[in-house]
Amino acid sequence: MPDRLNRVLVANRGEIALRILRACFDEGIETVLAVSQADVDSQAAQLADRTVLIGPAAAGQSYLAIDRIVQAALSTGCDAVHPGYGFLSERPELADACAENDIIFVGPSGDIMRRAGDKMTAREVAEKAGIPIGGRSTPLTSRAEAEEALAEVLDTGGSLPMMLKASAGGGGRGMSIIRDAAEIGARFDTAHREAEQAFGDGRLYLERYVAKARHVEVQILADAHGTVCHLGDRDCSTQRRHQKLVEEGPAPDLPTALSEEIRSAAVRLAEELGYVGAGTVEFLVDVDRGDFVFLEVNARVQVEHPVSEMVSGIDIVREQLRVAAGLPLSFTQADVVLDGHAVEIRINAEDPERNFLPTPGTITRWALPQGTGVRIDTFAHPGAVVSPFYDSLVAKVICHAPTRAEAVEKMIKVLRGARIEGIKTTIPLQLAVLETPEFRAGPVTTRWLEEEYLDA
Amino acid sequence: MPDRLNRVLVANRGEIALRILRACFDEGIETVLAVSQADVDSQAAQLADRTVLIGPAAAGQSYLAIDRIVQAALSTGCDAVHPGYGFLSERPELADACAENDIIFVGPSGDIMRRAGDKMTAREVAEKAGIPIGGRSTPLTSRAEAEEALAEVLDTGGSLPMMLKASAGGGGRGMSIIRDAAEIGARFDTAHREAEQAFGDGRLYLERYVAKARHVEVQILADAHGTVCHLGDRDCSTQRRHQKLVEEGPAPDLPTALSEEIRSAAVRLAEELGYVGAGTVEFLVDVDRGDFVFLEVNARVQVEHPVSEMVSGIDIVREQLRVAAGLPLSFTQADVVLDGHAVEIRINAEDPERNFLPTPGTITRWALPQGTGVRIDTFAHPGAVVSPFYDSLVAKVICHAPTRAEAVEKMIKVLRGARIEGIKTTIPLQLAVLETPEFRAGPVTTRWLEEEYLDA
Amino acid sequence: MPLTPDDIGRVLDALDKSSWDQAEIVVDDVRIAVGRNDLPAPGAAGAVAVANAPALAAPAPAPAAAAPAPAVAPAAPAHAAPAEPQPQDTPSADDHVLTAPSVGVFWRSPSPGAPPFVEVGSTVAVGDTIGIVEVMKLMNNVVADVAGTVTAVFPANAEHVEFGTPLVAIRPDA
Amino acid sequence: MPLTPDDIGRVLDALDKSSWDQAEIVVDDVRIAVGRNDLPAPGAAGAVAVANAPALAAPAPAPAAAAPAPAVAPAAPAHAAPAEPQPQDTPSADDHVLTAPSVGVFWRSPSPGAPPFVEVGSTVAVGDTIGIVEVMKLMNNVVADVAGTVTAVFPANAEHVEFGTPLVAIRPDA
Repeated sequence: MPDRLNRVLVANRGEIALRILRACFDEGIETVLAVSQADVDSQAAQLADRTVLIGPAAAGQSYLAIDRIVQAALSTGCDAVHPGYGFLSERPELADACAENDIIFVGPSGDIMRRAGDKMTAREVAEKAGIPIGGRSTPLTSRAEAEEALAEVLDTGGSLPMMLKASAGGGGRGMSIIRDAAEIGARFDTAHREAEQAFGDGRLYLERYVAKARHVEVQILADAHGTVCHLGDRDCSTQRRHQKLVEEGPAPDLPTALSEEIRSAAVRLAEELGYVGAGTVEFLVDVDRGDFVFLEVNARVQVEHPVSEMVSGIDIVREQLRVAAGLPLSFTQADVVLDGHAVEIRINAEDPERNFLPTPGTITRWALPQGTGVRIDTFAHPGAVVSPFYDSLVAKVICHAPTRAEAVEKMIKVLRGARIEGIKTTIPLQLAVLETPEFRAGPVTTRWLEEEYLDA
Repeated sequence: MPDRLNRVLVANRGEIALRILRACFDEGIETVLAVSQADVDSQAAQLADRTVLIGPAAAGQSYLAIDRIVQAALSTGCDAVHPGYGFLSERPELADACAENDIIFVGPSGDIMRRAGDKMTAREVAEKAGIPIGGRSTPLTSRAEAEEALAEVLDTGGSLPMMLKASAGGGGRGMSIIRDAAEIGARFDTAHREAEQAFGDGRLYLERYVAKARHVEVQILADAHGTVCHLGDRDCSTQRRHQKLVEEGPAPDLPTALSEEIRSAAVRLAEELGYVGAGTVEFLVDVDRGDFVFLEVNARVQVEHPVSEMVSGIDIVREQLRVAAGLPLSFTQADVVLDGHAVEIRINAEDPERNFLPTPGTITRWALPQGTGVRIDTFAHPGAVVSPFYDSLVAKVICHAPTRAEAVEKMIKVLRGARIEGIKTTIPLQLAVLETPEFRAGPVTTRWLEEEYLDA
Repeated sequence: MPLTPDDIGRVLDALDKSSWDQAEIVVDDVRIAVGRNDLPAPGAAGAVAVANAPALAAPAPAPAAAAPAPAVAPAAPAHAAPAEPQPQDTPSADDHVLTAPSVGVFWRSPSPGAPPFVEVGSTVAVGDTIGIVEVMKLMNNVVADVAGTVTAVFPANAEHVEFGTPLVAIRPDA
Repeated sequence: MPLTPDDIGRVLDALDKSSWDQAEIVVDDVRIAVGRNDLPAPGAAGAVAVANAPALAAPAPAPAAAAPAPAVAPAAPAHAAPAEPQPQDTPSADDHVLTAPSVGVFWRSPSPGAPPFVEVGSTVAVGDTIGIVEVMKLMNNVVADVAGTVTAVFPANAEHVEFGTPLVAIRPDA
């Protein structure tokens, strides 16, 4: 492996393409940007050392076409491909195709990606690393089986409340929460009958019931020499349909012991996977129980990576490029000092008043306040086009301050001062969310936004 | 005096208006922007909390109209006015008018400004503070007077070479360099005759001859409690017609003792003046003699202030606002640690190939590389208009790195990667200058650009 | 190489004699757009500055403000609400509008307590003072540049105005 | 070079004497917009697109690319120079141009050493293969969608092409 990359193909677009170009600028690496017909004149296209037009606007024939990406890298003499996030970033086939053509893939190998990306395999690895995975039982067909299964859960460290759920369906039919072990028999019978009537299949399974969940994730960086470091955790519980609306770090009000356990679990998992590169390990934190279970691994740089960059001072994309060249991480775990608090919001070109309908178009006005600790990652400017062909992320605003309250306050000031016209954005919703007493008191749970705030 | 400002009138435009808005954002101060008709839709107009249209585009009826500026502040309930640089920033009359109307002027008082701004007064104050002012002699009418004058210079710490110059004219007629004290008589006679013939006035004066001069200036911040701190020095020797093309700090290759003397001279002068606010003390460094003389005081924030911000980590405009509110500086001299080296270039809308003709117009393309330690202060974006009514400064690029060589290298990369269309800019010249062996070896003298580089 | 005014005059003459009902000419920074016979002139380009064409009272909507108060004021200006709305003789688009020559304070009368210079319905001759815009104790008389009848007085007495704020509307004598 | 007030006066005089009902003049930062006979002055500023005035066929410059090679490549591409320039039958603007369906490598013949699919002067029918664009060992035949005579083959054999790179020009049969 070389000890530095000479020329990187950036196989992405929008703000993350600019972010990668920036890291390449810092590392002194030449850049080639793979562009679709829609992006030939983007800011990133202007800033890359050169561009290759790989296909039409449709992503299937451009940013999602593995052969075209690899061909573009070969045609332009690139020694590496950075996939960004989304698109092909977690497709092991791209990592494989790069390897076959002696191109460095900036990310884990195809094999590691397969192990990390497959939920079942990742859970097995996590279990092996001693990380709780909050498993569900096998389908239960009788009261006796159910009683036995619950007893086993409680014997092996599980705790109430647990939940019975219908194997065949959802929507609350055949569902029952067990708060007292003595209830299991009666609850099984009722739910079993309900499931039989509703779905013609009375089988149920037992699963941990989490009334109040938080989405907490840990930023990992690992090099090819076996070193794995974390940059602390992030909380992304403010979600709508699994889309993150507000991200922040470190995860607020997490008991120190729990936070340390989660971070060390993430590092152990990455070590167990033989992980190389930047990645995120996602956990569900059970607020009532005060514990956590493993959810999944994201084997890529994430949209919200700047949150961890702001609090750690470490440039995650530069580290990705170093690691891809075979270099060790530029820091050790002891060097990682988390300073203050950072909040990120995604400005999406969507209309929150019309069910988050995407609003592509030309941005006619774009002005955002500048300030210390205010970072804006974006391709937007007055006159910039939000293409209908791709996702609706226009900008990320990250605010960093000594405390969570100050960071949130700063974000509110930035969003209030934003002057954007030509597209509708999610800012009004984000502003309203940031200003709720619930969010300010924080942390909220994953159901808060949809079930309490938006429903109310 | 209040201990904070509530609402500031920003009496400027372009990049410095945005810079001041940024500092007000950080300090939590409301902003009102005074705009001319030409600027009603500028980026700064969009980001200010509100705007006041003070007059037509012509600066004489807008940004240079003291009464309109003060009226605008009164009309909108501002408790302070920030003048930026240029325009009215060094007009004591504005400071006076603000004082008369109980508005805080963000800058020194009219009286201090008069003392600092008048060259003669400033030199007297400097002399009192023991700072060399490199004075010229009174007009000399005879050989005997000339011999006496030279003897006095040499007795009072002056040194050769000295220069005889015609009192009545310039252009080399009647000028003579004295490198040996014994020559003074003969040289006087020749020059005296020449001056008499050329100007009908044979009087000459004696002045220190500086073959190799550097423009070195010291950034000062002073509060109303008598504390004066400096943020190190800057070198702005790369000039064309007294316009600075490249600025950098700390001044490179200045002997430590000399640098310390210059910085302490600047602080002493500010103390002697009773200076309050941000200011710059300019010196001419005589490379051959290894000493310096005082030139002048700039009683405002300067275009090149970011150079000192980057190396000191201190936000000069925020400190201006603090000091204006009567607060002490947020740091002491001991806190000022100069880290690395910073270089600034000004992107002007001028055509270097057509004698720096201004090229106002609409910017059709604007993309500049981003990177760590790269700061860009600008109002520009694709579609932005460079107005023919005002100066041609479009953007400042500041590059910060551990060493001068790295900072220069970074700047070259940024300028090479800049994609600007619609206006001509000074970038090609700046790039060429940065790439010369002379500049890279640095430091150059004030005559280098015009007499050696551009003439060659 | 921008067109000179003479060039533009010649272009306009040529267009005038032509049979076009709509035209647009762009030469570098110069753009000429005209229309007639009920056809509008083609829409405009990217210029930001808008010239004040007082004689023609072009309702040229500046990006910010076609409204009486030309301030671009994201935050509501404290003084925007006229204290005493004037009776209006429904000024029409053809009326001539005098605007403030400067930021300042609008005075309707020469001194406190004195009758106002003009009211709605007053007739004015060219050169008549219609009000004062005070800038830091400097009194700027605003004078009528057409003769006619006042159809509106926009700001209240002592109201803060900005450059270009409409002051009075005058229906010119026929 | 902004207009002076005198210049503006002359322009306005010219307009005044003209028969135009609406007009707009923009010179650098100066914009003059007028209207009469119930027609408003042309709207102002802000818009980026320039209206296409078909009557005068204003050459509205498209922001991006009408040109054949749509790649934006600030640095000179290493492979841009065709190794073996083809004799060209001076293709005209009316000729039909087939472009690359993908980034890839252009092959003029089905296999090394074999004669090229087409040369300048070849006649082609609809569906005839004119070349191959290889993407990672996947061979994409490029076929003629008009019948006619080949007037140009743009890339050299084995040259790297991008999506949209012109491959051959065909003069359609009359």
